[in-house]
Amino acid sequence: MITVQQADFDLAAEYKGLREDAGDAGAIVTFTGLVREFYMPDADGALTGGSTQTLYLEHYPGMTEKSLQDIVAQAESRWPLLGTRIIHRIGKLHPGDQIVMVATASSHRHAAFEAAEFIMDYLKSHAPFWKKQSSATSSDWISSRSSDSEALKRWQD
Amino acid sequence: MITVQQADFDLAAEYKGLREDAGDAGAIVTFTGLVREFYMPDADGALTGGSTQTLYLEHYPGMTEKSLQDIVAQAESRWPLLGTRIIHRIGKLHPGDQIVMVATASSHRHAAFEAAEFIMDYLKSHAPFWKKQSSATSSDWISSRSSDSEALKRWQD
Amino acid sequence: MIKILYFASVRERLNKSEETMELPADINTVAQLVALLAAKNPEFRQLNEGGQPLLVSVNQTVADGSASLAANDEVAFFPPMTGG
Amino acid sequence: MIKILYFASVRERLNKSEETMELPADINTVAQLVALLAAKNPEFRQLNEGGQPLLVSVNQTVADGSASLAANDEVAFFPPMTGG
Repeated sequence: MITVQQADFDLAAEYKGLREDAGDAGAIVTFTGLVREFYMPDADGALTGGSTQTLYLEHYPGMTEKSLQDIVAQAESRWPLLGTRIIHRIGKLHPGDQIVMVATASSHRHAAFEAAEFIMDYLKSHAPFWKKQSSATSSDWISSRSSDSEALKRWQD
Repeated sequence: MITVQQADFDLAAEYKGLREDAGDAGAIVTFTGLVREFYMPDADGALTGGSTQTLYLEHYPGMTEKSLQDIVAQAESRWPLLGTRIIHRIGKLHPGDQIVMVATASSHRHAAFEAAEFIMDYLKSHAPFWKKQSSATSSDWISSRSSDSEALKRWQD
Repeated sequence: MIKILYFASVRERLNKSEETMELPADINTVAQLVALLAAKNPEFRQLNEGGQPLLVSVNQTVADGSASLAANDEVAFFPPMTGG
Repeated sequence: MIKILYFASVRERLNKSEETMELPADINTVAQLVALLAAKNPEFRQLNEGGQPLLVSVNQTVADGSASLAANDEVAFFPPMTGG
């Protein structure tokens, strides 16, 4: 189940639903991403621009759901999954807020762990989300990280 | 925090507590192990002995907590963790029941994923728990799996 | 008519989120469309000259310059994605 | 006095969960204790002859035959662990 929403989500409800759907699962893994407090670079790139007060998440409606479905289909073709859930929030968020949740159920723990990590790695750079961080004095779109494209290499052999 | 208990546990409460403790965590991973329905081997090893009705978990009080603390300390020395929780149940369980929970918090997702998987891999064969499965007609101690000792090789380089 | 969408920093730079245009008869690929848009709009041309690559999708699937275009296609331009 | 604990299938096979014994002066290692217990009890001897290895801990840390023993130690025997 894939959901893109502005509202916060309840990990417990998602876990409960997945546990009921997944039948004889032996392993359920959940990943939750939270907004971190970080400092904005000033004009010289020094981290003195004030701490982040809001994070704004934009996405491409339609393509987002399509790309997340494609990522889940890829995960299902690689591991014997009994269920998956993805929730990604959009709009205005603050430090400490939940941004994203991925949950996977499988008979065996390694499949559940790897599938959840695979989905997160692909979601980071293959789903059309963009983040803008703002402090009291400035705002900037967050650049993609080379560590995120590096992470994908693990799954490409 | 490490807990060995007969009672069931509430993933939501553990997640909430870890999120509060962990300060500026960007990633929280939870793993939950559930009792699976499986079939007992008969005298010839064929899986016809009736499905499992109960799973009994025995442990070595004192050594269990000590070994889990040691596993967490090893994980903390390998990854920058902001918090961990382990709950392992003992006593009589049934198919579908929660057996074990591991949760990890870190600034970055790979650390949280790897630490949770590392803790589970070590817990499987380095914490003094033993499982006995019983059907209506027979009961057997579960043997350790070669796949579980194989899993540890990933962390030994 | 094709529909063109712009997201995130690309949207802000161009100061528009979408437009529609009749697909000229001699424009058959994404690369040809990019050349046309760059010729019409200096801001668009500069998008490709900055530090980060400009990504494109056709009908909600990431594409490259060689992807073919047809009437009623939905094309989008955006910076590298940063989800999660 | 040392305390000896037995768990899981080992406990069931020996039909006891613990015992205490005065550590004889010539028993200084786990291997020597195992030999002593095997000499006293055929059931214990057979534990080491079955399919699965017999594990041992001294003072709640897994040990091997060369581990030394002293008065007041807590020794435990058990099959391979199967947690999680």
